Amino acid sequence: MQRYSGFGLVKHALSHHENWQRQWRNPTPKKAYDVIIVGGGGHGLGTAYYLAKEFGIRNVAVIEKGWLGGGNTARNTTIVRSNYLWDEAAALYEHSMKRWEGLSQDLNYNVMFSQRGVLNLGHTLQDMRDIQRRVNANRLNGIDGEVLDAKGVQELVPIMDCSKNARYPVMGASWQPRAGVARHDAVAWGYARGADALGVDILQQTEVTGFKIRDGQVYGVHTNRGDIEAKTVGCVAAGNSGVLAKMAGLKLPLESHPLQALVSEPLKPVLDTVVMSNHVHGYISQSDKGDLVIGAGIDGYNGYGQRGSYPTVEHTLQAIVEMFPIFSRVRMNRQWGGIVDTCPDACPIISKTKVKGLYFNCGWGTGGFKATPGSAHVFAASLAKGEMHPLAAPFSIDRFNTGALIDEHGAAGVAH
Amino acid sequence: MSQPNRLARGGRLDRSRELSFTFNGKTYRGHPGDTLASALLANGVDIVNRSFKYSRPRGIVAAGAEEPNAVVQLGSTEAAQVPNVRATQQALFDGLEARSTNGWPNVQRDLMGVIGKLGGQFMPPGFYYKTFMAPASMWMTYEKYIRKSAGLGRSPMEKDPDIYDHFNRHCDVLVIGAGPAGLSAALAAGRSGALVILADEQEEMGGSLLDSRELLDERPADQWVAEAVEELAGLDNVLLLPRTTANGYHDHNFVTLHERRTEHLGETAPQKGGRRQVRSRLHRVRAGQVVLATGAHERPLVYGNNDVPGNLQAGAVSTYIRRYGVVPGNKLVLSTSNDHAYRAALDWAESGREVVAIADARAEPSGELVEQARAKGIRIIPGAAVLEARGQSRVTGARVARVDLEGFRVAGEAETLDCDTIASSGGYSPVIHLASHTGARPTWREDILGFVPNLVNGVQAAGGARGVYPTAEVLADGWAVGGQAAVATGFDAVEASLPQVAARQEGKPVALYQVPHEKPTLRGPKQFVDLQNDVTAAAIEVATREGFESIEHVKRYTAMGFGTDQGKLGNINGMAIAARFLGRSIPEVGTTVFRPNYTPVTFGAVVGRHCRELFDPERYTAMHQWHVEHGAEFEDVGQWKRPWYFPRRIEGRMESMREAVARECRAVREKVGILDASTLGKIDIQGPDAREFLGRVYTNKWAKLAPGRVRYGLMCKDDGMVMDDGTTSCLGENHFLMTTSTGGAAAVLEWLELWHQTEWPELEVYFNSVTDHWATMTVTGPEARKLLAEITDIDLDREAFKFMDWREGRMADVPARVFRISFTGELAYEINVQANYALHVWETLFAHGEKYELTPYGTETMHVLRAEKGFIIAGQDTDGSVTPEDLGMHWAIGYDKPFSWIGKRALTRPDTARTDRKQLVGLKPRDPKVVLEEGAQIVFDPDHAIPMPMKGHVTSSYYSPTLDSGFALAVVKGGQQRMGETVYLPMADGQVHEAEIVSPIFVDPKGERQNV
Amino acid sequence: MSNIVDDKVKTFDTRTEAKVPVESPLAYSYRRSGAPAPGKDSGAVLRERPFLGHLVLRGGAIVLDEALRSVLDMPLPGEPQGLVVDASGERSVQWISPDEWLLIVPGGEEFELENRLREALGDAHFAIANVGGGQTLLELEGAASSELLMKSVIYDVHPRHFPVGKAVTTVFAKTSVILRRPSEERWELVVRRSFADYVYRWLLDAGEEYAIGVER
Amino acid sequence: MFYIYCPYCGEHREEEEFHPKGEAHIVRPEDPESCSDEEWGDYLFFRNNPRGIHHEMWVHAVGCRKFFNITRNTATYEILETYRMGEAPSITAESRDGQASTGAQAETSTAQMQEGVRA
Repeated sequence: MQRYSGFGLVKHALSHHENWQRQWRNPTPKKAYDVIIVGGGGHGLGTAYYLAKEFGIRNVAVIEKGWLGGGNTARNTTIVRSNYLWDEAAALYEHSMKRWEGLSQDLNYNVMFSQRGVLNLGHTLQDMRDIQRRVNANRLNGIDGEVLDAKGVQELVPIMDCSKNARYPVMGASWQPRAGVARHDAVAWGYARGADALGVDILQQTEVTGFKIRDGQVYGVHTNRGDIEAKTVGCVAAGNSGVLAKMAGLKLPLESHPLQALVSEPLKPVLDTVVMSNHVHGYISQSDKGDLVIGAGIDGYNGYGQRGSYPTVEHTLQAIVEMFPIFSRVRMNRQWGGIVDTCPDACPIISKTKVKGLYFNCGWGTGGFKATPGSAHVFAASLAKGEMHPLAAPFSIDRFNTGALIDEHGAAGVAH
Repeated sequence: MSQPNRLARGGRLDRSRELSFTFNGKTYRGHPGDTLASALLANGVDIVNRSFKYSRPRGIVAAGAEEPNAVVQLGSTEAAQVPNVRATQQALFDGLEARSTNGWPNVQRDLMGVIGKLGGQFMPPGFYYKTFMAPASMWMTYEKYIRKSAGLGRSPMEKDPDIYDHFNRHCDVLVIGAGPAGLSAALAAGRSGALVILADEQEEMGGSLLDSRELLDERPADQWVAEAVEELAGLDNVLLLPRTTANGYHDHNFVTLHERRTEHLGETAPQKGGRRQVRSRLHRVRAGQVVLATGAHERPLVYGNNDVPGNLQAGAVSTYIRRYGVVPGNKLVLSTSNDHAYRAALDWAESGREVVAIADARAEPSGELVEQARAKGIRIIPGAAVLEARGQSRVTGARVARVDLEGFRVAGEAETLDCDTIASSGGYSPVIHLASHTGARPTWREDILGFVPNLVNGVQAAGGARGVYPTAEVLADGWAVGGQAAVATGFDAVEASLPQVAARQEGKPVALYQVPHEKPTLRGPKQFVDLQNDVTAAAIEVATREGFESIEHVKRYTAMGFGTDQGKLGNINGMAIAARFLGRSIPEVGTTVFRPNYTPVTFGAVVGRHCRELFDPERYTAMHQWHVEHGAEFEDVGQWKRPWYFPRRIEGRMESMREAVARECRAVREKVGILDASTLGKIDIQGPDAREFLGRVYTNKWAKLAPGRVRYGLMCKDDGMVMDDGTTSCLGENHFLMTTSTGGAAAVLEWLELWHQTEWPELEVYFNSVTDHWATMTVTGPEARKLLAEITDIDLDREAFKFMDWREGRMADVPARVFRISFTGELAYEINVQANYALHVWETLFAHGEKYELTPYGTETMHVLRAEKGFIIAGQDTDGSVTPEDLGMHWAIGYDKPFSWIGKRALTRPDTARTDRKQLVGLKPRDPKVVLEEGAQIVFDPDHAIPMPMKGHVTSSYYSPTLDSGFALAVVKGGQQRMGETVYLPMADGQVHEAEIVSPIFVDPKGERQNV
Repeated sequence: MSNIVDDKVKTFDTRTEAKVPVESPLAYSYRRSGAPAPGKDSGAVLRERPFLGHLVLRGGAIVLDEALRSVLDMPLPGEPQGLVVDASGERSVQWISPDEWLLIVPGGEEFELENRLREALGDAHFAIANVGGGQTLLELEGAASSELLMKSVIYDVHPRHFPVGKAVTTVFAKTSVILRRPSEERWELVVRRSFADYVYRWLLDAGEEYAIGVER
Repeated sequence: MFYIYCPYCGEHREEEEFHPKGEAHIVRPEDPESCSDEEWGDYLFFRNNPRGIHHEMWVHAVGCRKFFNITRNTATYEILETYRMGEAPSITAESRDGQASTGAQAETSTAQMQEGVRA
């Protein structure tokens, strides 16, 4: 792998950039691999990377029906945080946060993880109770965070309307300074480059059309480029997980919903942290390019169309202008949608299935991007050992039958 | 001041009036009818901006929505600032102030440009990803500097003085675009009687006909436009919306139209007749049929230094000359791949300025326009193209050479032509943006070298939007499509009547996107593909070398198409270039998918009137005025404004909340208080199966509740988790009145309907919301009976009107239903009267209440009093993970009811049946002065290292004036078996509070006080 | 005043004949936001018709139709979205859902009417709920009324789609209203009491362009 | 944004008047007590989540307040039919070519499909 550095850049400039290598190969599928990962988004590529790098399993294929990183990895609003309420979720997201903190160096690919902090606003007494509960839990779990009052919020974000005249005045917020944003595409590309360099085959434009299962054990997949065998198959396909599960004769407690986001035209820097509000219902940050990156909740119906309904966009911008009246004359450039696979308890499924060797990592709903390194790592560990990583174990699919749900609707309230 | 490039005649301008405006602080003049762009060109302003990445000087290249460079900041005051206005779409008004969005210290002498020039080589695509990584701790510092160079314009820092609104419209046929196709379609549909909306983004309707050289019915095209517009304006069934952009096409023919109503008049909306006008209006249109008559955008050619000011679109040159009377230079070189662009040279020559040459990429140019150029003696260089522009801040020359298109190489010696303007045209791309907003992928058509839309039911494209270009054909196509749309919505087609247009013979265009150069792309001069984002052909080559092979990857890696112009000029060229590098065809590389918006839309317009005081409804009770007048502080509960507490002025200052609440609590425990409880949900339930239904949706039993009696009920979802609670009264054998929590009212009613409509339709029962019909006032405290006795005819005797009874009678001469239920633990009556009388009853109570020190109290006191009694608030003490058993409410669980009520089955699942679940308990802080923090986490071992095992948390916590101590409700693992044990609450400030687990009932555990 | 038709259902006259102050849902709004007087140039005029009798009828169409004809000499509207107004223009009944109708009568008539309907309906499965205290009727007139409505409701108010005799429940800004067209000139909005101030402020704000006036 | 034919109101209404309520035809088990934990969990949480033809329940919340079902393509968002509670869909994934089964619904759905041209 060609190492990237400032010095390297100068060298390449002098040779007119004619010597840049491919960041990943475009290999022909082999007949068989040790492990197949279905889904070439951040989580899937990350899983392959960690399998190769930390667990010594390099004979791995990542099968992607489109282009790598072209799904939700490319469509989210890039927020990274770990201030979840329940121990199980907090541990998983904090595991991820710790990996984010060295990811650029680990991958030799700058994912631009910007720890500019995230505010979750409270507008009602119950909001504030929930915020206190969550921040107290975070603190005792070793996760950074504090509760701010309205004045503290105003100091952090002077351009926000924190007055009492607002319809739902800001009463305070939780503040996680280590949280922030990252460059979404770079995460997929960085993992792809890293995995490829370690020998992983990334098979783009390859669609899984079925699973090869015998006596309750998976031994490969059918694809539009022929059959590929492996005794361990991990599916990390976000919104398409339900479709894959059906191919394996499985049913999942998932619904795939549209999640919309939008950006303004690029502006000079005006907002240097991430602001989220469950109650007024919107969230916003400003990218390094200057766009205000904005989102809110999912659309209530199932949809694979990578678009949602217009009123959702209206409500989202109403919330943003309510919080930031100065943005009224700013203009919305582009909107788009992703497909998020949501679980009844707003927590993921990282689980074995009834089919031996077939694993699913899905149901991340609106929170998947931030979990990418942690999810990928615990999933890789689970696939490598055939036994669920302790941080993944509580997210077994069995919880929907035993009742041991991990209800994170509070912490996940606004989609992001 | 002179306008050096303004022609003496021509253009659709009001030359009788002059408008004054400033650009970068300098004053210029223009005319009504100008855009800011045409006025800048008229005044000879070459550099309008600096580019995003390389800080190169940039000028105006286009005349419409596709303009990538002339993006300016508008506004003379802070509040009126508008970032990123496209000068080509901004009508000039008197006093307009505009500035470049980039350039320091100014756009003429930009210091960043030096860096761009030197450093440009070090900024290949993706360079961010490849550097700034060491040391890790420095990224936040690097980022600060990177961010500084971000953005185009800037946000205003003051509130918007303008207002916006929405119109919900429905029509049979929506025609988007009022060029030849759109006007024709609107006429066909309009004459048939269909309801038609015709929307056009420009200041004037007419589109390409406004600068056409052609004759319609042997008259200038704009005369036909004027007549068509006049006829349409006279039809009652047609609505014309000029200055209106269709910015988004959504499912099932829902289209958003953004109408700019005042942006041509001033930077803020002027008043009209003393009343405010909206700055812009968003029409939310549901159309039976949509006709996309959006035309086509000209593609520029990609050649060296094609970004130097003076490089323009060929079509834009014609538009500026013919529509605005501006000729943007003196000596023109035209580089084209098609006939149509010859218009630019002809118009230029007819303006009396020099056409140096036309470099035509075709070996043998032919066609009427070509002949006209030849006739004028214009030099045509066949088989050639402009390889490279010369000049820094303005074009000074063009290097032209023969090119081998097949071999992608320069085939002859280049000659440098002296000129100050290069116009280019690489063909036309149908404007298919709207059609692809719902995900429909367009199809590449090799014959027209463009993508045409794939359309869903109910949408049709006409004219240029589907690759039909000759004017006569466009008019006919528009008519046919407009007529079909009317027929599809139930109207009869009318006979066609179209103007005569002479057919014109045109030569076939060739495919040319990137122009070859003597040097390889990576070593030659910069050839810009996306001007706004500084994406070059070389960048696309580097991206493909690095393995970014799909157009989506190329776009993301290079940022192509992510500007405010969304790649209207560059995307197809970019795809063609990527295809060439990859050795594939354009459709193999991918299709181009556009997202809303077509052009950016002001947040304010999307928000409309839903902001400020109208952001969200505020719901008021019938006593709201009284609360306001008596100084209540309000709490938001759902959309309701509820009195939170009523602070009084004492000793010349306002009470604190704690003081006010303590006073209110004491009043209830010692005298009498009154609460406005109108916000509780109330559902009237009638029918012979009402009782059976209640038994199924509540956890507890309802079989034996007699008329005249009231019972508390607990409701679960089928996962066994508590959803809501409230009291339900038996009014008659088949008649019940259910109350719900304030926030749960709508959800509970829908819940009941859900089960009735979907699972148990055979049960004869009806539910009706009567929440707003009744106003509810809770009179509670030891003196409550005495107070009420003064104004009611109801027998209040404790035997005649027992706890958990309800009675009807009069209160202050008003018919009332009174419920003897208590949420405070004190003697309490909930009085319900028709809301229109509520203020009278409330005030009568106060008139009589003085001697009992009747005290109004709010939600905070209500919470303290109920918590002292261990009564839960659903949503505060429960969070969707709490079962009735967890709450210790065994008494409210009818395990032996015959029907397996909602929630029952789930209670025996392995996890819900655990005995160490978090259970509701009381907490008594060891230090009575401590009021525990709500949300504080509970641990058993305060010395445990982090992460500490958390065993529960505080759900409700208050200071109790009755106990003179803090107290709390909490959920604790296995708490019901841990009475008397000590738990610890480690706080953020380092303190660790100690508390004892106690019963959640702190006051009057035997319940004697409410029974007096 | 209380009249138990049978022991199964309890009806209750919530109105008093006593001379006590009574406040319509808009009373607070007038004090808070004022009420601009209609002028010559007013394109829209708003008027509250407070204190009317509002009854929700639930049950099967056939039996309710029969009962209504016998008691009030009015038919139930036969079609969804139907609105029937009696000859006096004082009484109306509209379709709300397949088993729900809204009956609006002059204030004070509703209790007796409810009892008579109950008698006429006998053993049929039905329900009647008095909701008069919980909602109010707003009238809107003037040339700009339909434009004002287009700014406010999502339903198509074009006369081709919304002829006289139609009534719908629909979204009004961020709440809901019942929108009715009893005559060519007039629109009616049935508004929930607790949302009335919001609707009022919305109409004043959206109607400013048309110099909206309020008749009191 | 969808334009939904309410089978009770008999006309198309804007999506904003409706709320989606998840998969249609989820029936509460007749005898919950005899269900295994797995069966109960399936009833509570496990859903079909197809890409393509899907039957889902909606409520005309700001309207007639009736629940009803929609057959919709979750990929194209095309609404193929709406039908009342208690009725069976005439278009299913199996009959996805749009050929309505011979159920009682066939006629109404054709009418609705025609109306769907406007939608």
